[in-house]
Amino acid sequence: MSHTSRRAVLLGAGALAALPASGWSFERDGNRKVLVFAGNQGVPVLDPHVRYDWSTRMIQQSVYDGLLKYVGAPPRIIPWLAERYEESADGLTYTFHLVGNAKFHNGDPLDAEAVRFSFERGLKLNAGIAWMLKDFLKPENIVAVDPRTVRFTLDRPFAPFISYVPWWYIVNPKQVAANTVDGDNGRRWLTENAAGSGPFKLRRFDGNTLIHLDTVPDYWKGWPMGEANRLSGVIYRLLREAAPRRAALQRREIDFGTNFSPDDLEQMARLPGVAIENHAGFTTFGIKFNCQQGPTADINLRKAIAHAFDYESLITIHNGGARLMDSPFPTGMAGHVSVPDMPRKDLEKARVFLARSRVPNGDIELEYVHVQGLEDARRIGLALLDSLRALNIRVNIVGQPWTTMVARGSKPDTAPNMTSVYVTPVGTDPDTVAYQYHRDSWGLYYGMSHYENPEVWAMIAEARGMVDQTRRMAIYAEVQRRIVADQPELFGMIANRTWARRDYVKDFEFSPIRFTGEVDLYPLWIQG
Amino acid sequence: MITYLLRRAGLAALMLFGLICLTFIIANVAPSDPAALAAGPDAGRSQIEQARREYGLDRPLHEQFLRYVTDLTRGDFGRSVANGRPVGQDLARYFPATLELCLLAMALGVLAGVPLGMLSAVFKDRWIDHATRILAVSGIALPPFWFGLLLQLGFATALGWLPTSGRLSVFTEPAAPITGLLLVDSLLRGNGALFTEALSYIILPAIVLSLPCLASILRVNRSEMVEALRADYITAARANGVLRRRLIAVHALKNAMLPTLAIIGLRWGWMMSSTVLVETVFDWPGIGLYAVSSAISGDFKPVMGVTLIVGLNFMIANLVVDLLYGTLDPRLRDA
Amino acid sequence: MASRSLRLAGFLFRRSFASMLGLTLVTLIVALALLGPWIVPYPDDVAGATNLAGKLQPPSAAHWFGTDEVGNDILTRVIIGARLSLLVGLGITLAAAAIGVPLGILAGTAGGRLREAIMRVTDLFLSVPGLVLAIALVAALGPGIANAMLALVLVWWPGYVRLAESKALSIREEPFIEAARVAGAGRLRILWRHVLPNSISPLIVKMSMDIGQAILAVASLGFLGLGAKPPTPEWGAMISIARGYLPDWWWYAICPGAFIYASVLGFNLLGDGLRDILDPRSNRG
Amino acid sequence: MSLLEISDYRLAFDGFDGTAAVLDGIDLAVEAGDTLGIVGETGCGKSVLARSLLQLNPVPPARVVSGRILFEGQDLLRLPEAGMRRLRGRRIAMIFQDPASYLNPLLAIGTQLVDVIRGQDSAAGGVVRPRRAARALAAELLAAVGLAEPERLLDSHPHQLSGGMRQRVLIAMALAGEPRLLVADEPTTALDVTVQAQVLALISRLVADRGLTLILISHDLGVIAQSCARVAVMYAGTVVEEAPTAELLARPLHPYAQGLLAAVPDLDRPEHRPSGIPGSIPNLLRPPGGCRFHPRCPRATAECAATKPLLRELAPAHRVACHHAAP
Repeated sequence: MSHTSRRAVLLGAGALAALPASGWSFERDGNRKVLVFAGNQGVPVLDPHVRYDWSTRMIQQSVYDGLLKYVGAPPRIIPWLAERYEESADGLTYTFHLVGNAKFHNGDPLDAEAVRFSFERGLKLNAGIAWMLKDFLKPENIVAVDPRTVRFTLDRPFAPFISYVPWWYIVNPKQVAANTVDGDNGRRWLTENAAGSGPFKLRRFDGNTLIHLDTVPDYWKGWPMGEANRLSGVIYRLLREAAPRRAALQRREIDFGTNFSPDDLEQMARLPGVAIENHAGFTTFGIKFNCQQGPTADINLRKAIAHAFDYESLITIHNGGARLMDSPFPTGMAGHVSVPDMPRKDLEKARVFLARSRVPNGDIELEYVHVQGLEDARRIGLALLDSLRALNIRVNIVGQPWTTMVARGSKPDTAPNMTSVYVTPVGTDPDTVAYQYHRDSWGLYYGMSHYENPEVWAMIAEARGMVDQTRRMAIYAEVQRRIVADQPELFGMIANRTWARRDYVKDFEFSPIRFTGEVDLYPLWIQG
Repeated sequence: MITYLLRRAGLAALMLFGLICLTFIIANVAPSDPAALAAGPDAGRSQIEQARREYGLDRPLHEQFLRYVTDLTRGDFGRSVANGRPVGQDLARYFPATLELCLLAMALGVLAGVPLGMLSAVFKDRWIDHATRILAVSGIALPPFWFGLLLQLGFATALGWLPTSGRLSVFTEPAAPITGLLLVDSLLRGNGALFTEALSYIILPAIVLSLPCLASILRVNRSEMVEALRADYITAARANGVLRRRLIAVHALKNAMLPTLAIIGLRWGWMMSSTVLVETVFDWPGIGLYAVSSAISGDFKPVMGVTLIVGLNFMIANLVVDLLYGTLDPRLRDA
Repeated sequence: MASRSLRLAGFLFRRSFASMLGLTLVTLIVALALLGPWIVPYPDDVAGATNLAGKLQPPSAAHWFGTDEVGNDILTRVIIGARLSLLVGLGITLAAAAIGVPLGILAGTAGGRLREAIMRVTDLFLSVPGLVLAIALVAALGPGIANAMLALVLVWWPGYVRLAESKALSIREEPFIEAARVAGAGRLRILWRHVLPNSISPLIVKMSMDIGQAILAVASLGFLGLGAKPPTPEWGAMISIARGYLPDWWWYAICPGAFIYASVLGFNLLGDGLRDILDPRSNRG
Repeated sequence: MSLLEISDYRLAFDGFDGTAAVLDGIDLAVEAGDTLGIVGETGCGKSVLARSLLQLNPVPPARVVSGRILFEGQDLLRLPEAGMRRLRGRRIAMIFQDPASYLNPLLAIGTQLVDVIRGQDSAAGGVVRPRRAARALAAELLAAVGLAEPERLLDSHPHQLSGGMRQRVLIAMALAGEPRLLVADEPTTALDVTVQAQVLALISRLVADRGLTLILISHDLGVIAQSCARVAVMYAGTVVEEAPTAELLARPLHPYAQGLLAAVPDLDRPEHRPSGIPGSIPNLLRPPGGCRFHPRCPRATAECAATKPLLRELAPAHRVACHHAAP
């Protein structure tokens, strides 16, 4: 147990009352500092080949390394475990050359075999990240050519390949083998343990409460802030509710926090010593219509709704911290074009479309489903309800657990009339978003529209296998226009990514490719 | 007595089986797809199907039920689809926190409820009686989640005297549990600082949780004390000059304590159920929070496990109360 | 004699400060619920009108309890919320009694295997952790007031079986029942004419208290996000949302919570007072 | 000075329906060593009077309207509760009607006795004897009331004892503080006839051996005749006649006392059926004016309805409250 100035103050309740929010400091462990990060979501499964979401991946990125890494805004892919790679002209073969000095936390060297093993494991477990590559890459086609070279041979060209590689983390095959029970490929063990090479290693793991990471002193890649400023470690603390999270930041019990409401952030910006990070995001918000069944199968009704909705409310709800979507693709994604004539609130037009629909007088009730507990989605539902009153359409706002929503959305018969969905593209390649409108995505959460347009489907399928990037992008421009014209969803907005932190936390590096809330902990340090 | 106990235990087992059926039915009327949760957010259809097979969710319901029951007999509560961990393991991890919270809350409830009930009965119809009566009803009427928020607002946010939520400071790494109850463990290890820290975290949720139970105990104890104080044997003891404090604290109280004990047992069962709210407000890492977060994400095995544990706990509490009744009431002891 | 006992009841009731407080609170809440739509300042705000420009305003002359996150008047929503809470509380209690009382009387008068079966099932439901079960059920069926009520009725009825059964059992031994049986009255008639009226007093007391507890239970589910759907104004759901706006917008959470407290307090005090008069011997906590 | 002197004692009970004048001007004196029986129908106020001596009537609803109760020269009605506590058990002790309900069901006999003994010690202001000593005394007391195996009895609970044993335990308790005055409120009513006689004999023996003053309350003249030298007859909250027992039995002067005597079945003359008294006891919320017995009195006149008769000494030590009574 470490001696901590903060705990001493915490326990001396009297002293604490006398010194409101002063004399508090970041945690020290010896003369190094521990950074405390608070979020609202646990880390149920740490295994990098089984699960990812923002909090999980934040920890995974800290304890594991990938061949490549996403950094910066706009996001770039930089060499990491692989110092360079080559792509064959036919787009089928990728050869990665590893750095020579990478090693796992237990001292084992990180070699080509470890990379091969990890990709194979990811594909075989067929969970989490597997969907990204499994249709194009067979485990037997990954070859460790020599200890520092790995070669991947794809079944057919797949343009987004490189954009997914950074999310395939490398695990230590020896540790996995040592902890395999009943042939589970180490799955049970890796749920709460790590076998990585990343800048941090696990010290304490309770995915529902707290995760304590220690910095690796001799991290093979070194530390950008210099050895003197290197942290002792990072604590990820789960604080489910916003108010305690905010109070904790105010009282310097935490140094970095995420998932604050726009209103909270506005208030916190005024606090001395608190800095707000506010960056253009990459996560689209849309309301998916059920295009196959029910009233919304009627394109005129969809258009009517799209023109009746008060888009400004999306901005107001975020206190200005959002941009309206001008295409199905988020701004900043390769191939993104600004589609002209995106529907905006225009009641005249809305009424014209409504009149052409099968329910010219409205007088229907539509269900709007959002994930239970998502406050913004609920408020947007209220704005939608208010907007559609002008068309004499009632809205039934329903919050449902994720599983129920997904289960309902899996079939056109049960999919709600309207479902609010946030989508964060996992890679920068346009296919990541475009494929959501393909027939193959029907029934998955981003495919709840059950959007049908065979021409568009064909274009999407063609584009993902193309090597010529210019032609590819031209196709995507057309795809975006066609999708907007078909209005399978109400294209909403892209909210800013926001965090609040103490101002002594230095070198935060934003990258929109990370999930909402997710932070790259590697460059962070504490000054003072 | 032995046959009676056996009969009771048999009934409890039967009821436990009923409870298992009930939770199983509820978990399966859900239109949700646990396999989707198991497979993760961006999972494709083949991955969802694979998860379904892995968790045996593709089997017919009666087969799933049979498997669940046979697993239960081995102490296996099934696996959570959210993290794939055995629910039993998680229950073992979170139950001590809930137990500690409930024990402290119950201690507060009894330690405050019984004396207040006595006071109220002794000063019946005086202002102190009216005041405790309003307090008692308030204890039942105050929404625990709201009251918890108010306490947080006052003692944690505004005054800064106590931490807002959680069970320990993030910097404290508790040693391996002995009992799992931090207050007890820290005392056993002679770690005063840890004890104070744990206490500072547990005190607000314990107060909120104790209120309804305090109120019930107070009410029952008051009315039983009033009854007892009116009883003939108290008049006789008084007429014979038994000391007043002994009269109230022993002669009357002992009689009032039997029904109070019954309510304590009943409340213990309810308390385990209402920790759900308190744990949610205070982010207390117990089985209540575990149940709510699992239920909201559609992960039912943990909810079933918690329901069973809480139901079992309720039955055990009832059994213990029965036993205590038997030992405390000499008339039953001989019967 | 009847008028005398009535006067006596009135006398005892008036003498108790707590009972009068309870009656006052209940009357106020009922009045607000009945008159709500005619007296609230912004009736539109409960139907889903949004006014994002005027969101989260502190209490003022225009908005006595401030506005919420979509600019609705909190006072308006809380007052209209009283209707829902009252209806739900009443509905749950009545439904639970409607299921529990006949079963209890049946168990108490029939005896034998039937009684054993009914009481065992009752015990089973009594041992179920109510809130956890309700949460599971609502999570399974989906949120909404109807499902919340269904879940709560499911955990609420056994109490009435217990009550009715014990009353029926005790009355069964009374000489006048014996007499009625000897006189050839049928079982149903005995139930109807003798057992039910004799169970009325404790029943009224229990129901009065249960309305309060049911209001609280629905609010609890609402707080966990399992209650009414937006934009329906429900107190617990309001607090649940307001919780995200603490501490800067504290009034948002204070007002609905105070209303829950006041109404549950009211019904409990009223029930307490009624019990002192109608059913002085019982004292279940 | 008498040991106990009650004068003009009026006690009312306040209730929802009004005030009941439960005791209406009681005048009684008891000398040290006296044995006084109080007889009357249920509800005549004799138990209330007995409890008044120890201030055991619950306040409210009880309310003292007027009068004095002098015990050893101290007015009990003006004595604060603390002072009263010093008297209870030590100077005045009481035994009760139904021994089953007057013993605490959950406490061992020993505990109850020890608490009484130690309570007395504490009230005396001296050293409170240790539990073990108190227990020894308790065993002695049990032996003194004729209970066998006192040691074993100390560890038993009331439900394990017979009615007669319980009454003996209660008597032992009353004796613990070596009181001067023993008030026995219907001590035998709840017991079997055979046990009744034993208990009465025990009381008489204890009174004689220990020089106690006894006030015995009963609705049964026979019981009083066995144990008391003097008897007072109560009717509706008033004492209507007071006389040496033999005198009263031979020559009752008050019409109510006469009726009461007539109601006793005479086993020697079976053809003499008890006649009883017509009518019922009055509602004390609205007691009849004048003599409270006049609505039921065969000899009532206008005077009886108008003025309340006072106790007059018509024969030596024989006092009657009746306008028409004559020696």
